[in-house]
Amino acid sequence: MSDKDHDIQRIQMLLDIMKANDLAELEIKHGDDKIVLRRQQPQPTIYAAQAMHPAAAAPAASVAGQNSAGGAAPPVEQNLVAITSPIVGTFYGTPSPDADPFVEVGTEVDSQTVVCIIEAMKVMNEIKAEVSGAIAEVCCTSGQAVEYGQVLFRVRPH
Amino acid sequence: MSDKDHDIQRIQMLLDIMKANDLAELEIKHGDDKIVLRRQQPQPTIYAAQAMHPAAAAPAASVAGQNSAGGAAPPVEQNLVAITSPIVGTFYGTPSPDADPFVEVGTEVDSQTVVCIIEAMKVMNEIKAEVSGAIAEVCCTSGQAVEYGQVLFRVRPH
Amino acid sequence: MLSRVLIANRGEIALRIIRACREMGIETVAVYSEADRAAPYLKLADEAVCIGPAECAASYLNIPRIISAAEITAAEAIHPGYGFLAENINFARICADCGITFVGPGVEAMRLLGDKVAAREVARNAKVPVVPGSDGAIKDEKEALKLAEKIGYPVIVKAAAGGGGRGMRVVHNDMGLRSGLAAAKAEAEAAFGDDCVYLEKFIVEPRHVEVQVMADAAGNAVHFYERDCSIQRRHQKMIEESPCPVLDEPTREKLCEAALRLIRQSNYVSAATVEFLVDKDKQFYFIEANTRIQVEHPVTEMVTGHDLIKWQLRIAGGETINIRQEDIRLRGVAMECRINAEDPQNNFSPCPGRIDAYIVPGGFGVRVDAFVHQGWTISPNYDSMIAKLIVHQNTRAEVIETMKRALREFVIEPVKTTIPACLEILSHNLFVKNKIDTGFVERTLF
Amino acid sequence: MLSRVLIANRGEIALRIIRACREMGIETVAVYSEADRAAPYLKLADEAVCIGPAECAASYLNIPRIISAAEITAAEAIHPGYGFLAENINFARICADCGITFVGPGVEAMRLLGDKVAAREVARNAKVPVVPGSDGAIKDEKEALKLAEKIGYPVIVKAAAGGGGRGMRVVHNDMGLRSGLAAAKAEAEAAFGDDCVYLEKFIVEPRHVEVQVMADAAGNAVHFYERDCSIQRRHQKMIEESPCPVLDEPTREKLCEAALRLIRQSNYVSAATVEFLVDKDKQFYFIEANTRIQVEHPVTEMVTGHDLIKWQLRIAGGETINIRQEDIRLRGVAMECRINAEDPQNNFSPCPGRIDAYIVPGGFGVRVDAFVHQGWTISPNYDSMIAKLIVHQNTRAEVIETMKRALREFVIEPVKTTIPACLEILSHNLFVKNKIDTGFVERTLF
Repeated sequence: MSDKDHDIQRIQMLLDIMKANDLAELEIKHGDDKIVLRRQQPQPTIYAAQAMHPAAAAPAASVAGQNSAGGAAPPVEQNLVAITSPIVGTFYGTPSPDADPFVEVGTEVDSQTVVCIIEAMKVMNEIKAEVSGAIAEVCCTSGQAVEYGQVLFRVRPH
Repeated sequence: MSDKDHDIQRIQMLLDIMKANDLAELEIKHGDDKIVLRRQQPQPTIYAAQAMHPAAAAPAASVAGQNSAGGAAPPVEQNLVAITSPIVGTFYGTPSPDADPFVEVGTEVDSQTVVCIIEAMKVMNEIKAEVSGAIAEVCCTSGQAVEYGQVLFRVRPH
Repeated sequence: MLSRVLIANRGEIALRIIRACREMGIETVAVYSEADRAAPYLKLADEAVCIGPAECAASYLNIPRIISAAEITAAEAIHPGYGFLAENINFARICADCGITFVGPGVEAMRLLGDKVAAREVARNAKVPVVPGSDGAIKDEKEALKLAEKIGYPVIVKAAAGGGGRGMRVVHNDMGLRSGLAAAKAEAEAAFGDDCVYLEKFIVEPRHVEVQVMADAAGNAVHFYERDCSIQRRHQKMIEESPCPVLDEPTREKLCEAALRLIRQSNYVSAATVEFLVDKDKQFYFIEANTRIQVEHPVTEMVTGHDLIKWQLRIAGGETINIRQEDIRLRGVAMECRINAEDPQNNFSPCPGRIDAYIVPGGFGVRVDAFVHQGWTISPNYDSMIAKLIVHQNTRAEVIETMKRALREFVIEPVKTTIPACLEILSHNLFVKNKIDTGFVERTLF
Repeated sequence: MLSRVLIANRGEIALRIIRACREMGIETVAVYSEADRAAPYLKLADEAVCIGPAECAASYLNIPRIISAAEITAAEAIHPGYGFLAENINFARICADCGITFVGPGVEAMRLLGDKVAAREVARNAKVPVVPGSDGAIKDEKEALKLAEKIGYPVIVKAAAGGGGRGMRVVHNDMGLRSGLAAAKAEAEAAFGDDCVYLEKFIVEPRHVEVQVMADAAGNAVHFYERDCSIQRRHQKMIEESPCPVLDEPTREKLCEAALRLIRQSNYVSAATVEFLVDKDKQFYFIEANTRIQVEHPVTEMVTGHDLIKWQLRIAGGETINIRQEDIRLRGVAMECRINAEDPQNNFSPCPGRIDAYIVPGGFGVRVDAFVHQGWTISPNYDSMIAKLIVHQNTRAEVIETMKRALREFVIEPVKTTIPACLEILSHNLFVKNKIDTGFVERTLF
């Protein structure tokens, strides 16, 4: 393999490293040998009117509190999959008030595992995981109101 | 295959890598050998609200017509210097109705040369070139209304 | 008084209701679909609940989700706005079953007036004139001729199973009726497999005039005069005004009294609109009632000085109407133009998209009810109305001039809007001279 | 009627005048400085002329350039708006000399009312009460005591050469006057090298109430009732309302009649405002007259239904006032908040800059007079007013609620504005209870 072909292989490897590590620039120099790689920077966020907030107005409290899809979320582990609420209602983590929870952190679930109940209009709706993995986070507490799309659990998939 | 053909092949491969990986720049150096590749950055489109036009509204006719500083100007030779109107009034290119014009295309002017008169409130104001060079364009005709900042002449400076 | 109201709607009417609630000190719960997540009016509500994805069936039309949202936020009442679930009897019934106050009429009154045949029956009982006709299938030519003689030509022969103009013909004399009847029957048989036809008086070039009414649970009812909504295109209202510029005072009084009789007859509570056709002789005929607040309600608010949404909320909270009919007066003239994201040059097809430039008109006599802003993206999921531009002036001539200057000020780019179409109508000689009817726009302009 | 008017102003009042002209079919010429080149309202004028750079002295205050602009565009008249050249007698005179109609009073009336001493003389001749006082230097203690007895305590001793509070003291009895007079004279001598002082009745916690008047060349004059402008900070009005909520009907009538007498006495033509102080006993005292349209004129427009700019233009075009005083009626209550780019948390210092987010309030009862938009940059060269938010409702309590909800809807970012300050005032117990005077804001809030 020529030196130059080798370069291409090497660059490909370096690129993988850059991507995996979100590098913007990479420079390698061996004596006279030198490789500089610079990745496209994400575009600056230009003012998005959609995102603006009427500062003078009392902000609407999201029913879902800080776990709301719209609210500011705490930093979460990457690669987790969220189980979100398909309806609006009240979250229950246990099948009955005194029972054990459907799932806890660490519980292994598959797509058919019932993870909670959401009550809407007096109807108890069983919510299934729809993903396989281990429960990494329980985001709601029993009796809490949840809105459509709200994150209920996070799952570390297999 | 020649070295140069090989280079082209190599550059093509490098370009593909750059494109596929959103690289902005790539530089390879082997002793005296060096390849630098830099990709054109797309410019972010920043929305300029200032520039918008009430389409539904009848556009205000600029008093100065199409030679207005605000209006669309025909493409002009680069490096010309504009003599603009320091006041609002009526342009006269000649000292009296039957006289020859103060200047014409090609006339050599210096900073003290009177190039026209602008009448404002019955007062005839002599306008000086304030630049040395040759008149390249006469932008107004006698009797024409001119606004502040409007281009009266263009001068090819020495 | 109500303490907490959920608004089961979106866009300008959601904002309109939030405004009224805020001014009354009533807390609000807004619901929204994912498409409306960034709507600024959500910030003005006390709570906001996401109820589903952009599709209406899974959000704004989804009764369980809306009821659930009311339950989890402890909302005492639901204001349905207009459109969506506003005239859905099932929704009103479920609200009642769940102990939630529906800001609107009771289920029974809604059923009575929501059904065209039942409403016609209510009108007759209340001695409100309806379009005269056979009220059922015509047996034979003899019966048809007799009826036509009674109600007067022209008459229209309609297929009972019909729609969209098929099996429909207007006839002007006995001879025409004889041939028209046969032809209509044949056409109806061919088109619908049913040759039943009925007969109705054909109102020539009518105006669409509707009376705004408000009634409380104690049986009080007042009207807020009428709106003229004759400027329509394919049954979509484009421009509305109040008062109707062709009514004289005695006719206006008779019309408004008729509307009140009909509302009282149906034990109605809340806001209603009673729609009439008015012919060239100023005869009016009841056509239908709308059991909700309407898009064009602001023109009535401007000429009467009464906030109709606040009246709805007060009545839903159990208050009685504490003003007398004679306290409600007409002041000047008001007009509304609907600004839709539609392209008048392309058959008014919707033009969703991002609004890059947006400047609203203002100044003397101008009211704007909108909810968009520069940077907002008009979703293709919902109706195309961007804004309602309402003008109030002392005279109709002044209204037209103020409306024209306000429309010319209105910057909405780059989406196409109905602004040029409204300007064309307002500048039309026949509109200015007030020689219009419900067919004017389609016959003359678009 | 005027056919073509040049507007010698900028910003919201330029747009306000363009709007009135468009509705009347009058052509408009806008003038602008280089800083205002991108202003959208320029597109609404029939012509627009650049008259100079951003600095006022070289553009909006430059008489030759404005007159020249009128000449080259063949404008028949000039409307000066408020501020800039609106009360410049020299400008009015030059307009007259050049055969251009000045939309405002004649030079002589402007001179009479523009000068405080002359205006006081006019008022006395018209039997309009002025603040009682010595009308010149006090000779000695004896004269001072005699005068104080006549006009009643408290009185204020002022240095004739004074200003800014120096050499000024309020005294409440003879003893206080004796010592105060001596001290004031000494202070005046020390500060200004002139120990002349004069004496005036001190109006305790007065309200600032002004009457809107309009007069034509034929000698007709009508008033449009009064505005209360007591909400001020450092003599800058912040919130104005009409009618004045403390006046009873007889006092209102006496006040408005007094203003009309003063205007008639000076052979005035066009719009004028006659300013009074009103004390706790509802006694009123003329202070000065403004010979122009005022910033706060919209509150009067809302409660009377009359477009005052159109009246100015009609009168300037030679029309006579064709309405009677009894045709002008007060309807409900109107209030205006001035939205300035100022930081209330930083001593109201101006905050020019780019507006990145801008959403104006709307809906029932809301009028906005503004000229900015999302993307506009507020120039440091001009005054900091961004918008006037005007609310019209049936009662003062409703006005306050609607104004609060409209202020909370108003999005102007990131520049700091007076919106929070206005909200604080509107929410203050004393404001709501209407227990305010011209010192309220500074004493209680800012």
